[in-house]
Amino acid sequence: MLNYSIRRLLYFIPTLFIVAFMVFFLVRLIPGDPIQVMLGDGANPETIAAVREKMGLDRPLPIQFGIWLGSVVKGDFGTSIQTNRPVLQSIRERFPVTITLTTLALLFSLLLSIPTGMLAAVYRNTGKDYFFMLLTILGVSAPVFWLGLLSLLVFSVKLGWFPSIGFVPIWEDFWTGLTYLILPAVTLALHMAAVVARMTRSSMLEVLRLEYITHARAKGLGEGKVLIKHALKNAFGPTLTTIGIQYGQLLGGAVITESVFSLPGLGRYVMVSIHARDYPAVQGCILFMALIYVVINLVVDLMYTYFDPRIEYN
Amino acid sequence: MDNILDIQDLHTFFYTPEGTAKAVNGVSLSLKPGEILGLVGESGCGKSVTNLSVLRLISDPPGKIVSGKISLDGQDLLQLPKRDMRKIRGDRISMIFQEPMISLNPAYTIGNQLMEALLTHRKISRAEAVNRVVEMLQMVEIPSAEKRLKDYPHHLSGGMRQRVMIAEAMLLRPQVLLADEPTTALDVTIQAQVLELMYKLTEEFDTAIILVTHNLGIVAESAQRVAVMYTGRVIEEAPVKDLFESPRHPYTNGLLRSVPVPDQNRPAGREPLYEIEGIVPNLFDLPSGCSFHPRCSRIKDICRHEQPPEVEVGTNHMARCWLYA
Amino acid sequence: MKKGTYPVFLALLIASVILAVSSTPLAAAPQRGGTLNIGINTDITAIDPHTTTAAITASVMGHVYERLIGLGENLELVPVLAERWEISDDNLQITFYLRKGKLFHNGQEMTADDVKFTFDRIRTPEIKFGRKKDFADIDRIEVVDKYTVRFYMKKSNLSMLYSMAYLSPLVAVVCEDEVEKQGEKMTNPIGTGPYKFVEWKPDRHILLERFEKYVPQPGPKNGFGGERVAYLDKLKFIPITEESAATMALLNKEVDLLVYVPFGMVEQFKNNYAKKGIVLEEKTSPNWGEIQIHMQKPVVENLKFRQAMAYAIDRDIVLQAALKGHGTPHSSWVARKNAYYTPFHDKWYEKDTAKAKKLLKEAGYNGEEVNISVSKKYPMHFGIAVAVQSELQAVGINAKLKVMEWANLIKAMYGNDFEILICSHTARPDPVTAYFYMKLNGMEEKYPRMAQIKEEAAGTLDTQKRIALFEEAHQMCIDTVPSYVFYNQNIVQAWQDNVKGYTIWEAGMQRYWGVWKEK
Amino acid sequence: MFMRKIYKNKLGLAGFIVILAFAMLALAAPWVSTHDPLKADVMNWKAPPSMDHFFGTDEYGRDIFSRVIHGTRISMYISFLSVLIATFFGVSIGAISGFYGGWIDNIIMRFMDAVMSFPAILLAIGIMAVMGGSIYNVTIALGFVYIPRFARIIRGSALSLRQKEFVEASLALGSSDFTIIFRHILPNCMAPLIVQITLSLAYAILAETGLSFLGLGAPPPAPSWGNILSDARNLMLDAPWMTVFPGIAITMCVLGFNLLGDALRDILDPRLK
Repeated sequence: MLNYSIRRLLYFIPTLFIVAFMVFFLVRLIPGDPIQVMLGDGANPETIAAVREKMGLDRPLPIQFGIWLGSVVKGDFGTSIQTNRPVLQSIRERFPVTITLTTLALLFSLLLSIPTGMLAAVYRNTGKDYFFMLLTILGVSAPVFWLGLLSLLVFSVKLGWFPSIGFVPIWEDFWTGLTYLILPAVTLALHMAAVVARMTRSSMLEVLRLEYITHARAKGLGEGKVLIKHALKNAFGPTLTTIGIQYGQLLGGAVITESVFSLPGLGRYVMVSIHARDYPAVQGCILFMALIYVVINLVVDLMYTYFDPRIEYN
Repeated sequence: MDNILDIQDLHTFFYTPEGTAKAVNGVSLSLKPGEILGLVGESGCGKSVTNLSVLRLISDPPGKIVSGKISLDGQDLLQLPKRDMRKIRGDRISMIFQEPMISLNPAYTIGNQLMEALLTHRKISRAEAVNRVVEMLQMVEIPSAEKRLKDYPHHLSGGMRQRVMIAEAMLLRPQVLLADEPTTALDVTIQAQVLELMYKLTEEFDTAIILVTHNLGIVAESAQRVAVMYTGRVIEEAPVKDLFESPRHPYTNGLLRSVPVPDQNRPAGREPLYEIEGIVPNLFDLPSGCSFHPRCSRIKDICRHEQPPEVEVGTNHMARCWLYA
Repeated sequence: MKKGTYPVFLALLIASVILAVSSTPLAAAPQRGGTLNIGINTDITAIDPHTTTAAITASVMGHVYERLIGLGENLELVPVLAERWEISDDNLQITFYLRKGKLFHNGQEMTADDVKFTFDRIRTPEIKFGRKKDFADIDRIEVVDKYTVRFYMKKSNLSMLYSMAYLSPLVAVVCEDEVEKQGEKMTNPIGTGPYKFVEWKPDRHILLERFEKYVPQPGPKNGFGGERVAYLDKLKFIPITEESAATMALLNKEVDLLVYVPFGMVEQFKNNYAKKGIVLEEKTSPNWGEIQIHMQKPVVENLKFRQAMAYAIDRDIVLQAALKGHGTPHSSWVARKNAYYTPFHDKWYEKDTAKAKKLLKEAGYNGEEVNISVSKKYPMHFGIAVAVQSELQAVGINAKLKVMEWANLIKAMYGNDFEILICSHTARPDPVTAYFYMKLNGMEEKYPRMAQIKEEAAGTLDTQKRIALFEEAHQMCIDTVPSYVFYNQNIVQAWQDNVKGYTIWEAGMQRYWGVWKEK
Repeated sequence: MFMRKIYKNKLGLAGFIVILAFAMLALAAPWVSTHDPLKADVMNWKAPPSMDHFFGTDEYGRDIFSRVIHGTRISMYISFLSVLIATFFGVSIGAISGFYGGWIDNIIMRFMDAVMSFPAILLAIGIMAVMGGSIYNVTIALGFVYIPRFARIIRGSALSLRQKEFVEASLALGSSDFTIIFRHILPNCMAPLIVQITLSLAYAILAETGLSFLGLGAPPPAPSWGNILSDARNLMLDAPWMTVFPGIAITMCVLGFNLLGDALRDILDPRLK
């Protein structure tokens, strides 16, 4: 197992290198001058040149890439041009917000999608199936920010159940923190839930036809046990892969959700940094988000073996 | 002795967009304790569906047991509430599946799956369950049984897996064992061993078996009685010896003639194996009258229009054919 | 907004101002305590005030730091940390006499060394101070004694005083020891203001706390000057990017005050939210919106074409599209509220479609495409663009919108890469800094007199001389149409009715001294 | 047979009809719309729905109904063209990768992995920031982002099909690689491909709205659905109609694609038979 994990990790190194390469050059291709944006009106060319030099922005791109990659490997993501703070510090502050938001969204979406997907499969092609699937697909069909604003309007302003803005870390005050996160997490979760529900439905359908399910029933097991223990665990493998891939959607969705719900996460930071052409911040953030995504998928790969022990690691 | 299992006039249909498939269309069978009944026929003739009907495992939709009666020790299974039916499955009636490769859940260990039925039906501790499972695995001659408990199905060979299946089926000492082609997927050498094992266990526990197979050799060796099915009906039923020696129904006759017999030593120029002409008819569109008539070599006019009745053609020997009516 | 509605609007405005003013003395005595939650529309960008030009940083940090001299209510220069200042006859020596006993939040007394350090710091290349060139004429700074500091100038530049007092970037007097200690990456800003810095959780909040040892200076509250009393225990600034979410937060009483009410929502606030105990205030600021017309690009370089443009546009339409009417039409770079404003600055073109078409013909215009560069960062910019485009199209000018990101617009603006560009500016107390933009559209190159006017005005603080110069500048603008100024923009803010003592300052900076929350 | 199955799948049929309706609307936009979608009438802003303006007017007095109708065109254009780009490149790359295998496959797939490592919308944001806002660029950015998904599907099928007898036989008979890819491999991936296409069409429409919200979509005043909705959101408390109608249009259309995609999956996926 350990061996396998290490090999998977090594396998990700070239991918990560390409990711870093893409991040760097993509960001540098963005037109606009960070120094100009930062200094605004009164900046004279000499000031701009001095700041550029200080930031190392005057060197050839490949050299800048080398320097950046070298320090990133050492855990130094550079200093934000705009705030003059270490990018890693900003990431460290914001990462927990995004990760709690997305994890909570993941949780909500699984709570929503697995049962619906399962029931839809069991009641395949009946009214119940249609109802469940329509319900989840509706969630994926509306634009996130609109859904977010509507839910704020209804649940926060009209009903007063949740606060409309702000953030309290759940590790500081769990229940209060949760009230700030529920609306954004549910909004974010809806998108993923639909996809996962569909995947669960189709892999359940596939599994339910298999002989070991009949076998399990022939043993006299209750239908619940047959569905959950025997069918779901097997159906979960493909679903899990989808979840891994969908996690990227969550991270992407966080960019929007965090703006709508005023959450101080990575997504909002990325957008602010892109608009300010804050190269080190954008590079650091996107690389970090890609890294999270890759790690999540690695975890998913490893978890897969639990659901499908046939995958051998040799 | 009373019948342990009695199937009367069972009809199981499948309702699909293409039409209604009458997979089992009036089957009656009975089984005495400890008896082995061979159920033979070409694929698609309704053997497996009959078995699944006994356990009420026909998936609904599209399948449905339309009518009939299935009594286990005098109790009508089709009238039982679902919950009581579940108590019978795996306990009083168990089943062995055709493909050991796909009938075990790949996601759980052998031990886990073996103990499941035991823990569901018997109030015993885990430790005790483990003991009984190990004991049973030893009985089916699985080496180092204890270690195997932690193995996943994919760690075992096909033969081993089928032994596990048999062990599981016999673990609760069922009154009836439904064995659906239990050896088809196995190598010939293993086949014999596995069958031997089944007989040994039935003798020990007095379990009755419905042995579904298309392999007449196996039936000849092991069953006491044989029922031949064709398009959802039993067309001939007889003690094994009678059937093999004097098959009455043209279909049975054909079946038997299509089996190579090794001791007939005809080196060159030997007569080619018999082949029943035509194909098994489409279940959605059965021929009128006797459904075998388009392929029958001894067809009479009435065969085209009317169903043949059951005819007593010998002691305990029944055939559905106009030849004898 | 049509001409007719404008007086009504003005009346409303006056009424609201009177209301705001009259309510203050009537209210009960100020109460100490409580936290004021303030919804701001964007987060501060840095806590080191010298390193950013973002107005929001200056506004928030304006409670933590103080300037040497500041702007008063009417954008005049007022003393803050400097009690008074003297200018030598040749304008080359400026001496500041500091207030005694001013304490930094770390307990240290503010002295001339700190002032010298501050102005040396913003002039070093290492510090990304945005308006270095405004201080480029300083030769050296001398600490005369503990409370006296003297600036020696290379040449006469009294505009520099306005730059010191300027709203943003905040030329904060910082504590030398503290900055040396914390290094270049400031983490704990130490100032002399009525509030001290507690924490900045980016995109979550900035928290300030009353500085108990703050001694307010005498005199009535006046802009950044006068008496500054901190009644509130804490100030919590909460950045909310989504406008609707910000309004909802106010309705939910999650914020006490909203510094930016979208213009489109004003009626809704007045008609419905007022019943829920939300107070709305609206004041015309010296901020303005305009288009820059490049004088050296094809088509627009033709004076007749530019004049045709000026005749083609109805500024009321622009005002409506950009601000939903919440502004005052205005034509000049010298704002109505400016000390150097005279009615002369109201002179401008009136819409005249026939004249516009005639001029176009004379200019030999043949339907060439003219691009209007605009960013979507500020909704009002886009509003101007929509209105200007439709007005220009109406007289037959083939105007196209070129919508780009803010960063790209800035680049185009400074990179001579536009034909018509839409921008807006915050208050420029010193019009010299406003006319700076004439450098960007080729005006100065084509009409060098503009540069001379700026130079001359920078060299004097004599009001009459300056007024004459700026009138000349405006006449040049009328003659050459390097830009089209549309309006002075209103500032609209709203708060819960238990927030007392707050009033909008037209300069656009928020001030929470003298503000309290009724329990 | 196929149409009958679609017909039997009620939700799928509903989706199909919705898509058909939107497609027709897109084609007929200039005739259906009642006003010029770009014509500003700033004095008549924020007008509620009426007989003259079915969906009311927006903050610049533009007719929302006409904008939504024309938006159908833009959104359909972006969605179909971006999926076409993704399909074309994804299929080619996937087929080459899976068919040739070896180091070609390795390099291509590492690259695809890298692209997949970015949350799709984030990558699209980056590309938009580089290329600047225009309808074409939105199309290209979204197309690029979705390439790996298609490549993976095709590659998987190509890899397994390559071992199949009929492909080997075809190879032995001297068919060109190109012929084999197009005659044998592609037809065998049609089912997952079609499903992926319909679902991507839905994604693309939503992604466009997301980009507009972030200020990196098609540049205004183009009446793309994303623009209409995200421009109106700041006035949603005051003038709900500004968001409700475009919001419903987007949701309906995406729902249509999703329902159709799901139905196709049920119908085409042989494993679910």
